[in-house]
Amino acid sequence: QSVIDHFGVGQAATADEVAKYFSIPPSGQGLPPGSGTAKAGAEVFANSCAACHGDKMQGNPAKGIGGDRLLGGRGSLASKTPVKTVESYWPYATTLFDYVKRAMPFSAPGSLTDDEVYAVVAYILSQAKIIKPTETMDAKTLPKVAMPNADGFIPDARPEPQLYR
Amino acid sequence: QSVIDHFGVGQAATADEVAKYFSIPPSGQGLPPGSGTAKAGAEVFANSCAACHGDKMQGNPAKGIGGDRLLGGRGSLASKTPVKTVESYWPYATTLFDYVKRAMPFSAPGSLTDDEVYAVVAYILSQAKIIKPTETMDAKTLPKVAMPNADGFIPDARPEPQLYR
Amino acid sequence: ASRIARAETPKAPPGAVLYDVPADPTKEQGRPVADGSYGTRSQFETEVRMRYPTPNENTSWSLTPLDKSLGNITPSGLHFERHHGGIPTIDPAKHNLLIHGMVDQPMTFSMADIKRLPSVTRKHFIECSGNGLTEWNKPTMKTVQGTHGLLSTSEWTGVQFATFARETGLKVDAAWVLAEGADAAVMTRSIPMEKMLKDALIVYGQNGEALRPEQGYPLRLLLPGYEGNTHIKWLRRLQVSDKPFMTREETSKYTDLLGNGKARIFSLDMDAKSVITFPSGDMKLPGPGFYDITGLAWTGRGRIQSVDVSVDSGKTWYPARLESLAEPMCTVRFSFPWMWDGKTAVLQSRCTDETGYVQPTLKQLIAIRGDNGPFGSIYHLNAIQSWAVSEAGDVTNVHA
Amino acid sequence: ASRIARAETPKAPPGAVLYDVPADPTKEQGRPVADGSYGTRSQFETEVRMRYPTPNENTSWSLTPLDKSLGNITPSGLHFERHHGGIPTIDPAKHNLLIHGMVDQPMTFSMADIKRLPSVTRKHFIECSGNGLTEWNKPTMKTVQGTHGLLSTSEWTGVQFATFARETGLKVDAAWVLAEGADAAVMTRSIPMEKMLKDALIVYGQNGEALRPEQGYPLRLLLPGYEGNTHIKWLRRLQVSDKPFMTREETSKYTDLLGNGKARIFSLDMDAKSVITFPSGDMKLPGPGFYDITGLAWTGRGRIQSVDVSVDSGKTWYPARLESLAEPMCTVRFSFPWMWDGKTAVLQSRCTDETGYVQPTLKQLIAIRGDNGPFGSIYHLNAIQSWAVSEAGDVTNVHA
Ligand code: HEC
Ligand code: HEC
Ligand SMILES: [Ca+2]
Ligand SMILES: [Ca+2]
Ligand SMILES: [Ca+2]
Ligand SMILES: [Ca+2]
Ligand SMILES: [Ca+2]
Ligand SMILES: [Ca+2]
Ligand SMILES: [Co+2]
Ligand SMILES: [Co+2]
Repeated sequence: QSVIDHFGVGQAATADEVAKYFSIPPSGQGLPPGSGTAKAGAEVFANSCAACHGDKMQGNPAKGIGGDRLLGGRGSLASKTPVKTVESYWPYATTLFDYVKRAMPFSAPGSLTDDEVYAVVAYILSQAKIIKPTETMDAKTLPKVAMPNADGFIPDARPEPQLYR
Repeated sequence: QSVIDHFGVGQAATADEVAKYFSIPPSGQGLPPGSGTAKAGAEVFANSCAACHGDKMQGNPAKGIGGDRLLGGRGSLASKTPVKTVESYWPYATTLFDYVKRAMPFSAPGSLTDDEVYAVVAYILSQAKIIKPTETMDAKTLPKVAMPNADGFIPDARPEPQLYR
Repeated sequence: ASRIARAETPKAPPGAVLYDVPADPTKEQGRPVADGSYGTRSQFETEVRMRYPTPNENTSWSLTPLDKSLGNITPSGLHFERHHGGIPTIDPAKHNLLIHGMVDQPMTFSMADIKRLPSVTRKHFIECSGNGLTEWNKPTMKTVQGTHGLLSTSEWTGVQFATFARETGLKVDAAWVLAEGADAAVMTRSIPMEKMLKDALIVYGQNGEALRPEQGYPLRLLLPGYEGNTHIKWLRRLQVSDKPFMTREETSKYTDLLGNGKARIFSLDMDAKSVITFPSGDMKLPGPGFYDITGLAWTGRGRIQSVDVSVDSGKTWYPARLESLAEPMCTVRFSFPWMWDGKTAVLQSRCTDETGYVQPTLKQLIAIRGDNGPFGSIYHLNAIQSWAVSEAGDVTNVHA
Repeated sequence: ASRIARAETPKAPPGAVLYDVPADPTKEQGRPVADGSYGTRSQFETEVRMRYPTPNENTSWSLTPLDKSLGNITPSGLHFERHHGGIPTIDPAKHNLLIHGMVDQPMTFSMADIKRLPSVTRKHFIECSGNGLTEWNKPTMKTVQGTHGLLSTSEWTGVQFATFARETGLKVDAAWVLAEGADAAVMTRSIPMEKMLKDALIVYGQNGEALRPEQGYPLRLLLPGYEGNTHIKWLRRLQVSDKPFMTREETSKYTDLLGNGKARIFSLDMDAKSVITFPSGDMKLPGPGFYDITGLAWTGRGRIQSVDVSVDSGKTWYPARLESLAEPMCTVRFSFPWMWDGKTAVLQSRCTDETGYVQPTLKQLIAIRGDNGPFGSIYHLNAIQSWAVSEAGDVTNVHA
């Protein structure tokens, strides 16, 4: 492997090392085992999320908190005051799993079990009326969730041709 | 005066303002009134200089001091261990006046009267056997002092032609 | 308890140390040369970064005092910040970069490994794509620090991504790279492989020394001309892939919701932009006379070609001087000599980059993207900035 | 008295602040974004300026840690120092520049006045002409900080002397300018008018902010390519004259006493010079393999044209890569890929500037100037530097 070892620095990474990390694309590749339902998720949310995002996921702009609103805003995107939430704006449910697992709860990021993440994701999606309250979220079902704004994104049209000299 | 006032910033400086400063070239232009002799200078030196430059002007390399040697070294300049002092190296006596008045005594720069500066300069030059112990140093006599190494300086010959590719 | 009034102890500004000020500094010795020192700025210099008052201080930003900026480089201590989980403290001896995914050989590089690789040094700006987000509807921030302070320029030192790619090999379908930070946000962004191979740098140096903690110590991604959020700080991992990952930061945030309800995704390049930093908002001109108008121009798409200045609200434009040869994806300082007659004036700058793109007016931007800023269109506000000068010499932020 | 042993409190390195290091920075919030901050370097970075142990700390110098240098710019906190009367603390509100002598109108400029004039920003090195003075007879200092650390590079911002000259006018015979500092040494040097009108700057900015106190806050003279002592710090006065003043610093000091007993006076330009900063003295190479040799090259006479590197003590030379377009009177970083076979080696760099001048060997210098260094020939040692690498990987300063 003369190309790889050209400079001779760095170590081959083992599968174990790589397995410590995750990032979940829309295909769901890399979603961990485990599952959760809205019911279980309601409890996770109440315990670990509601303080910052509000008990109705309405957000909490209080000093020291500043948790985003997670629900509502459907149909507002083309208005002058669009409301962008998980419900109204996010194109992929996999992003919700990935983000909650990596960065939430804000005060103790990465502290939830995979079951808890599946559960709270199920709860948010069900409160958003994107899935039924009874659906189980796991590595198979999550990538199939159809988000309301899935078709809302378009490629960057910049540089805008009108703006050339 | 459209050229001077082009940007319109800055103030015309008065003669009084300018008179606060000095820098004495070999012509002696700007030397202040006053005078001094080696005799008076011996006392100035003992009181204000000897602690750092040594009672025989031999220098004092002690920690916290580091005063230069001021005497000796004549004839050493072309050797492998040249000794550069006021006596052996300095081309102009006016420089001695200018420097002592601006920067010495190191611990209280600018604290000497012009008479004291003339006097200590006279003392150093007389100890260096450059002037007679009886000569008075003032704005007229100082620029005429012939320093031993007055002809010792040549223009910069760099860049040295040997060193081109 | 003692009730004796005490004079308030004077405090040195951040980054400075307080020393006595002698009546005449030529008459007494100054401070000695210290052994083992790392210098500080003068106690008379007071400009600082200003935090934008987000509710949560750990996901917040601070702005560079561009009104006080000189030349081109931003002092590292005043580089703008945007953190989503605070500033982590990372021991470089324990920090590694993992490169895996669609590569021939997944590899880990220690900081020592990375520093053994051939390095390059390049001067680039970083601009947050949210720079100016408060200015969509009406002039909001008072100073240029507030309107444009999410912009800083540094000399960056590090290793080209291409060098790492040669070490690990790339699979034929490799088209995107996910970069991940080691902060509490475990920040992730997907970057097109084309960009990564063109000019992406994995940097450990900033302005001649190690990266500052706020800029990602010990390692960050540097993507010349890309929006700031993509320059992943505290970089620990690069995952090569055939598709983007659609992370929260590249879907929920950093997309541009247009008036029609559709949002532009992967709007990565920062468009050409310029701003006058002197005179600028909240300053006061002492009176009619000469003023050297000066500011910065930059573009994410190459080099700045030219800058024009108007003192009459865009009715007439004159070319400004460029202070130095414009470097790619780097700020360049411009200046314009102005003899103020004491009447009201509106000062503007407008740049053109080497692609021929001309910095737009806010009206032009809104005509294209819609009138929903800053709720929909938050990012990429690169409109011409206007500063009004009153007859009294007061300079204010206006939409003109 | 208490005799209880106390654990030593860990101390942050100069320029850093100590923070707790979390076991996993992704699992807890980092430091919040502060309002009103001026950042500090990482607590894991330790390089500092080293004072040369002169007896008197007020007339002394400190050297830049070039072994740790990255890229081109020197962090302002690590810029080398040379003071003859300590570092004065000067209130800029009370500081003026007086220009008088052979001018049409003597004038005083406040700092505010000076900042209103058109400014320029240019990147230049400053090198003390005493840089390397310990190295004439035998290798003396262990590290490149010791042998070459009186060299630093900054982006300087200020006003061209020519701008002031236009304001004050110059008499026809004006041929020299005396510059005077406001420190305890009231430092003075005479500068040829030709240089002053060509590219002299009166600078108040360094690397994007105000000059640092050690570099002359609030004002210094910047003479691109001239020996460091002439760049008068704490500048307060410029006196225009027809002849030089023959000050102590330009006669007793900063003249070059040749072997024949004659001394060159006004030897102002710094000649072309280069040095390998990695690997350099006192480092240890962990073992055979790839090393990216890197260093800096500079010349006071224009731009660096090329740099060559030798790993066999000058028997064979190969061209090095130049990191960036060489700027006039500015350092440029070079690099050279080296696959070390584990045998002894001697590393050298040699630069050529755009005038065709080639950096000499110490032998060549001594042949011209004589064998009296450092007693006679103290200054302007720009010879090729050699670093020996032992089989064990130890790098040492040698004369080769
Ligand atoms: C201590 C406060 C706090 C807690 C507890 C918390 N969050 Fe958050 N959350 C935040 C903040 C602050 C942000 C914005 C982060 C940023 O700026 O990057 C956020 C962002 C989010 C977002 C992204 C919103 C968007 O539109 O981009 C989601 C989704 C989310 N949180 C879900 C959760 C869930 C689920 C939990 C519990 C498991 C949780 N949060 C617990 C404060 C909190
Ligand atoms: C507290 C110590 C101290 C005292 C007192 C002092 N000096 Fe000095 N002197 C020094 C030091 C240190 C230097 C070197 C300064 C520098 O490095 O620029 C020096 C330099 C000089 C030089 C220049 C020597 C050369 O070869 O360049 C002269 C001349 C001199 N002193 C004369 C005097 C006289 C005359 C007095 C008394 C009126 C005096 N000094 C008092 C410490 C002192
Ligand atoms: Ca290897
Ligand atoms: Ca005037
Ligand atoms: Ca300042
Ligand atoms: Ca609007
Ligand atoms: Ca370091
Ligand atoms: Ca010798
Ligand atoms: Co964007
Ligand atoms: Co010289």
